[in-house]
Amino acid sequence: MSDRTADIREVARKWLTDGAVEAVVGWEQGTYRDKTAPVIVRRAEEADRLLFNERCTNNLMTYLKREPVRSLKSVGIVAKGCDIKALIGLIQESQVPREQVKILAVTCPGVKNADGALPVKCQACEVNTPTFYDEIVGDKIASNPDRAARFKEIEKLESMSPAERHRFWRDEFDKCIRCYACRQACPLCICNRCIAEKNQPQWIETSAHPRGNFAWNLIRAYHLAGRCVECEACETACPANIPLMLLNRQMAKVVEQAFDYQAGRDPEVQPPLRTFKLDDDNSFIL
Amino acid sequence: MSKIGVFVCHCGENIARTVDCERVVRAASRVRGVAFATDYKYMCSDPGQTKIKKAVAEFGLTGVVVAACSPHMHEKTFRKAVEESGVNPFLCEMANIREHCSWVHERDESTTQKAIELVRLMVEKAKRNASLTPVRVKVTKRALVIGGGVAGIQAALDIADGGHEVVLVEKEPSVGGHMAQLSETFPTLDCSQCILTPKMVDVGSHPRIKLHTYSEIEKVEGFVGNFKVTIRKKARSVDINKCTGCGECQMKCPSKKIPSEFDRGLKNRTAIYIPFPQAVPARPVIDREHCIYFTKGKCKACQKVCPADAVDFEQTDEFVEEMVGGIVVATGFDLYTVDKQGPYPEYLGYGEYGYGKDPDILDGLQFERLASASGPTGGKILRPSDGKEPKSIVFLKCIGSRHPSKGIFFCSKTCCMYTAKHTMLYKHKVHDGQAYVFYMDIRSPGKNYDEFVRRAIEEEGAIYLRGRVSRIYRSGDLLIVKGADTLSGAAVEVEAEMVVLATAMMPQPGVEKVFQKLGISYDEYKWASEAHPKLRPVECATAGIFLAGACQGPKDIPEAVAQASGAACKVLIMFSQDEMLREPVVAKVNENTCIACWYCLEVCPYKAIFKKEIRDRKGNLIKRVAEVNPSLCTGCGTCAATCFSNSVDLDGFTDEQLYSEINSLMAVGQDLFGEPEKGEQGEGEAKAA
Amino acid sequence: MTQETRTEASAVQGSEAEKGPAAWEPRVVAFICNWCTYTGADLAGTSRMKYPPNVRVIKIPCTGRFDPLFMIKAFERGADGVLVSGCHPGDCHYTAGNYNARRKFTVFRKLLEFSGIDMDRVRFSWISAAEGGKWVETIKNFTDGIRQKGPFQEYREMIDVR
Amino acid sequence: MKYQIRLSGGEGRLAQEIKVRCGVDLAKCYQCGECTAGCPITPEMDAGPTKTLRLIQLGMEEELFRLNTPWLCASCETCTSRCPNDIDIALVMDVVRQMARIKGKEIPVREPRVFQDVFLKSIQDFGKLYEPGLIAFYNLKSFHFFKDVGLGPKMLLKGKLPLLPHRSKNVDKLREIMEKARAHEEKLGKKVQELAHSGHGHGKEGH
Amino acid sequence: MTYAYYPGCSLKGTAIDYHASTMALAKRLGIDLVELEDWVCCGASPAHQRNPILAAGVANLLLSLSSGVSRQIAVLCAACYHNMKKAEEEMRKDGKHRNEIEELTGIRFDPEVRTRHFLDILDRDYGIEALKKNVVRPLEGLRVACYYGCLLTRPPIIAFDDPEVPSVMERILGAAGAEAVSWTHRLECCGASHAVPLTDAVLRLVNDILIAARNAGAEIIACACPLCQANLDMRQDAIHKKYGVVHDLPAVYFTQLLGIACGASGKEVMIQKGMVNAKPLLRFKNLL
Repeated sequence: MSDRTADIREVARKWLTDGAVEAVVGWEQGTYRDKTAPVIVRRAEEADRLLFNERCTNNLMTYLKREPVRSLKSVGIVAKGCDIKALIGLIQESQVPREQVKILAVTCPGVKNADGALPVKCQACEVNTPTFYDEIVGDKIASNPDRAARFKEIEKLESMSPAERHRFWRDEFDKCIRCYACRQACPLCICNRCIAEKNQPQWIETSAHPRGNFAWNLIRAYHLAGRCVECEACETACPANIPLMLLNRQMAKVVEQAFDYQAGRDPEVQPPLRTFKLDDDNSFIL
Repeated sequence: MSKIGVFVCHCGENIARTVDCERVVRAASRVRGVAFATDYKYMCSDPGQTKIKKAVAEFGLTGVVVAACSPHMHEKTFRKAVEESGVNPFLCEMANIREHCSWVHERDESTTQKAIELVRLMVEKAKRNASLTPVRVKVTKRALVIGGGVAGIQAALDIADGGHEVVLVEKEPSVGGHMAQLSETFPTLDCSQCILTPKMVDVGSHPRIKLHTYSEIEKVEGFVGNFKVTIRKKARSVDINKCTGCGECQMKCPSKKIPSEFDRGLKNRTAIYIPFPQAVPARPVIDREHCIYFTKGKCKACQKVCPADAVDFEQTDEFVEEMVGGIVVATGFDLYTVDKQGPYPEYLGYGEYGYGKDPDILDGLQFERLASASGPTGGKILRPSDGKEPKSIVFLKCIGSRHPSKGIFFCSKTCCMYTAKHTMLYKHKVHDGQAYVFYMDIRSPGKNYDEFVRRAIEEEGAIYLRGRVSRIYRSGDLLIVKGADTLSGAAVEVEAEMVVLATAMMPQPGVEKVFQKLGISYDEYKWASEAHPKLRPVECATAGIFLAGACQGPKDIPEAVAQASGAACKVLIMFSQDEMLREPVVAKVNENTCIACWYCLEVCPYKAIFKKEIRDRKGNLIKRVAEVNPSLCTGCGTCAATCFSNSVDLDGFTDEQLYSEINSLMAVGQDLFGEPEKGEQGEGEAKAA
Repeated sequence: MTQETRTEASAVQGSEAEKGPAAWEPRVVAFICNWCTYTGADLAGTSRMKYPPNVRVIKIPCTGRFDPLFMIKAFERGADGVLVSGCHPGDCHYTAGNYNARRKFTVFRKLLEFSGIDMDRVRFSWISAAEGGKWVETIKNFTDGIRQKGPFQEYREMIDVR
Repeated sequence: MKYQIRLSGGEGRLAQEIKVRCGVDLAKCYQCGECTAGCPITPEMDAGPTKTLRLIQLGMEEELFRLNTPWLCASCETCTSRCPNDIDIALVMDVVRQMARIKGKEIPVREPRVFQDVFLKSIQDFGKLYEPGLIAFYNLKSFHFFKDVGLGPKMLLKGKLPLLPHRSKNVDKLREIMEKARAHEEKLGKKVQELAHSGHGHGKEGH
Repeated sequence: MTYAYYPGCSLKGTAIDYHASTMALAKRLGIDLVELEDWVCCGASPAHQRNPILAAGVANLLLSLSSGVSRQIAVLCAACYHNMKKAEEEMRKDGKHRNEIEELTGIRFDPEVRTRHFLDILDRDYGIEALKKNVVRPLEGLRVACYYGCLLTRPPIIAFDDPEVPSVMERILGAAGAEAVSWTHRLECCGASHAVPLTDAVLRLVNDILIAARNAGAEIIACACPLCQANLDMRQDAIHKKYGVVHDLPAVYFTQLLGIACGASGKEVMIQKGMVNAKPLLRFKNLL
């Protein structure tokens, strides 16, 4: 059994000393015992701040699209298989040049939510041992994904009548205070000027009013269709506990069924809303 | 503050019968931003147009909405009128209250109501219209034709005869393409070379045609009217200008065992060779892969014998740049092969036919060579294996074609006809022989085509069996063909002495690289895609590029030639003006908010969006953004709708326009047109004429 | 914009409040492409076919221009049903606009359905320039369908709350 | 085999049922005959695979179940592997047999069915195939009392036939699966019914 | 080299010689085959002819059985191989189908599991060269017709060699010094599943195959399937009666020939079990 933390530090130190990267982004011990916090390590001697444990739940990729990391020439990033999916997305949409990032992949048996439970993303994980990286640490772990887990909740909702479903979302969206934490946490919300901030015309009302909330939450999910890698960062970040992953996973399901596409698998493949097939489903168009 | 003029047309009774035009005028006049509103019996008539012009002048209108028929009917008319009154024509909009309203509804409150709302909707749009100027593109009156088969030849000749220079690029050492390989052509059975060779000679000698044989497209830059094309002239190792084409070198060349491409391997050629006697230019080329000098380092026999001292072993690839305004793509086809690792590895071969390894299993073109008077057997049908004349021959149609499990769905279109032709040629040459044809359907639409097939069956006695063949194997001297005849519902076993496979017509292997350089789209099989399957069959979606012949899909000679002339004609139309004007409905990018995710670029059907680098004075890269080339953009707006941050917008259908159009729809019931609020006098009040 | 807010209120209440539910008429917004469906609708006109006047047409160059935001905005403005229509696959004036659109539809439609929007209030169709009849039929049964459903209450609620 | 074809709508039902039962879409078949061409048993068959598929396409149930073709199919899958449209024809033959059994149709050739029953009985009892038993049973049931009797003793002599059946611990699991499979068969049956009533199952269904 | 081993009913019954020779061969090559615990019949053809999903279900059961050594299951009988491999590949290919089967059997399909035919193992894992090294008694001048039958290569998804033009058996027996004749009926069906019920058809097919082999100059036929072997071997009397042709062409298992080549005695590989006696021929070629 290898000590992942030690190996991560080892590699990070190596990279920083031989100047392979300007900084390494990873997790460090947070203020509370059971929390970790993101850290940017710039000097080899700081490498020992890095660690890996079951609390490394957050997806660090979101930092790649923000300062100060964004403007670095070369950066190393510690990443679980699921995080790497997000990176693949960013590469597909040329937000991050592959050559500028060195991926320090870590095999992951699954992490814990704040409540100590095993997140759905881990139950359904098929990349416990990452396949896309520059260096990898930790013993290989065979994946045994429970893909069905992803859609359990969704199916409940689908079994409701439209009216009931609408009621459900009304109540959920009414809680939305439009803090956009979901957007900030999401590694794939890549726009500088979000559509929600566009005025002239103001497509989406900014006030926390049911009308605007509905529009915002729908369009958010729509813009992530075929792109969301189900890292659950948005839902975790949401102060109002809106079950955003339901929407995201529904989109994922649709894209999987309609276009046989799963986000974050292959940087070479086109995201589904950027291409089309002549024989795409036409049945619903009269 | 915009001043819109609204002009409601009665169209005689056509609109007035069901729509209360006065009310429309009154309602319109109270819409914010409307400075003038009136109605008239015939707006499109001279007096009608004069009304508009006068109003524009009198009230200094900043926009015009004509509520009348469909814009497809009279938009041009009214925009012209507005332009003549000195206002940008694109500030004029039409509200369709005839086709979409008065004609399809009864005379009723709700109909007038709808008319009012349609007017209001267009007013909201017109308020946000911008003055646009048509895109102007200058045209270089020189054409490039890619491919020297019959289609390319035809296109080149037509354009050149039309008075413009043509650059013709052919990747083989001679023009002629596949047609030069054919023996006789259906349905007239006239000799292919007799009709093609004169055209080949014309191309070679035409004063306005610049011929680049043994050359390939290296790079294509620019856009419609202004392409810059780089051509790679592969090293021939022979100086064409010195060479007299005497052929001495061929005689002396010691490496003689190279299967001839032209004869599809049924005959051998030398390392320095002229592909076939009628080649244009009739100049040899050295095949460096097989040349003893190039492989072993010594020989030079050809150089020694060459009286003109034209052989040049040091020759290297040469790059030529050509400026052209239009491009005709005529890259043609090749044949799918049944072997395991053919030029089309993505499609399965036919193991059940032993991958065609048996020397007596030929493909259609090989049979053409056998039947050709200039072919390896001088036109006799003889078995490659033992030179014996086959007394029974089996033709299989739809090999590869219409065979989804091998990866190909489409019909190759020409096989039904040339197979019928083959049975005839065979019967004419082997009188006591019997031809069998396994077919699924006989597809012979076209002038004198079906008559031709019937002749093969009725007069030449070919036996047609409706079914596919499951397996072919050799037993001694014979090929056993296990097929079925679904008409009698039985399995059939034929003992054949030769088998000919009508294999699928496929795009030239690797042709997609050319298409990518040209930026034209192609389908899953790598057939080039036309701009519109019905109405623009010879244009590419990419402006200024046209298609001729089988590069677009299976075609027979007449079709290829017809399309070639069509393409040539399109080029000539383009060349008939010095400049091209295009509708200014084009996309534009907001560089501040663009994040270079390239979604717009990927979805653009016209490849009109490019990656632009923004640099500071020192030339350091600040950021990349998308950039629209207005002369390529045709204004479909897909990019605008795809951009997540709506950083792309479309002139003529901007976000703001559509937003306010949708907004105007809350105008239900009278309420919206209620008395304008205090302080809004004047601006809301318009003088009703 | 003062006027906006004023009319917004009336926009929605207006019809029912003043005339009462009896007089309520479905409000259908149609986003249709300039080349096929718009021309098809023209044909319906020139051949004097009849259909209910409830539809308001917004012309876009191509279904490729259709952004789901349009549909949401239309509902926010009190539409009871939204129709998007363009050229049949393979007939797109811009060759591929409708194919791209189709993917957007597929995804967004499912999203609306999942969020509890009644699918009878959203419709997509391909109507060619020759299919005047199809245009008429589409509008007829779409409008009738919505008339049976009544006003789009669920959405109205979201709009009205102050 | 003579018959007149009368079409009056709803022909798609039969193909529909096949599609429900095994997912094979017979609209794909363009009757090229390659299956018949490759089938080793055609000489014995009355219709041959191609014609059989045609009858299904035309919804001619009665005629279909009168054919011996499905029962003579040796499951060598030459047709399946060579079908230009990737139709699993051998599977269709299986399903036709299955449907004939479910619908309690009179079968033209009894041997294969009897063999099937005996075989499955044997593995249901022992979990494995007890060959001598098999042959004996089979001959009894199919009234070919002396069939292969020639072979039997010889094989015994050669020690090729073990005298006692061996029994596997997993037999119960095996039986359970057989049971479940039967249930599944019925479930599909219901699904077919529903489709039939919901007026689906017309020619278009394939596309 | 260790593999799980699924013999299937025949190898414990009519094809006991196939089993024995395989064991003898494996022993000499240093391959251990560990029999699956409590295996059951794969259902052969009757299972899927009765109800396709039954066959898939049974296969999934077999795939789940443990041997305690490897998830690679060596199979000799072509019919068993066909059933298991087809089910395996289809479950791997189609998630929906997989769930259906998992639900039906209540057994989770393990994507790691691999059904391997012994020919494939010899060819790809063990290697032709390594095999050559183990040949002590080359099958010099023995003209063999390699017979694949249908179930080994069809449908293409289960094939481990070119489904239409396989060469694996030729290569392997070639390595053992035999001269593999090229002939036409290598993949023709012998009527397998009709072995018992429809003897007439079987006789016709077998006769064609034997004739083809003879014409190609073969002295012996090598099989990889108990049903094929049984048919080709046992039907020759009947063929004589029906068509008046005397073939007297021994049909044995490739493992028997290989076993002998690798030094096993005729007894070990039970060469005597064939109805058409192969001994005289082999003695004549002094391989016994």
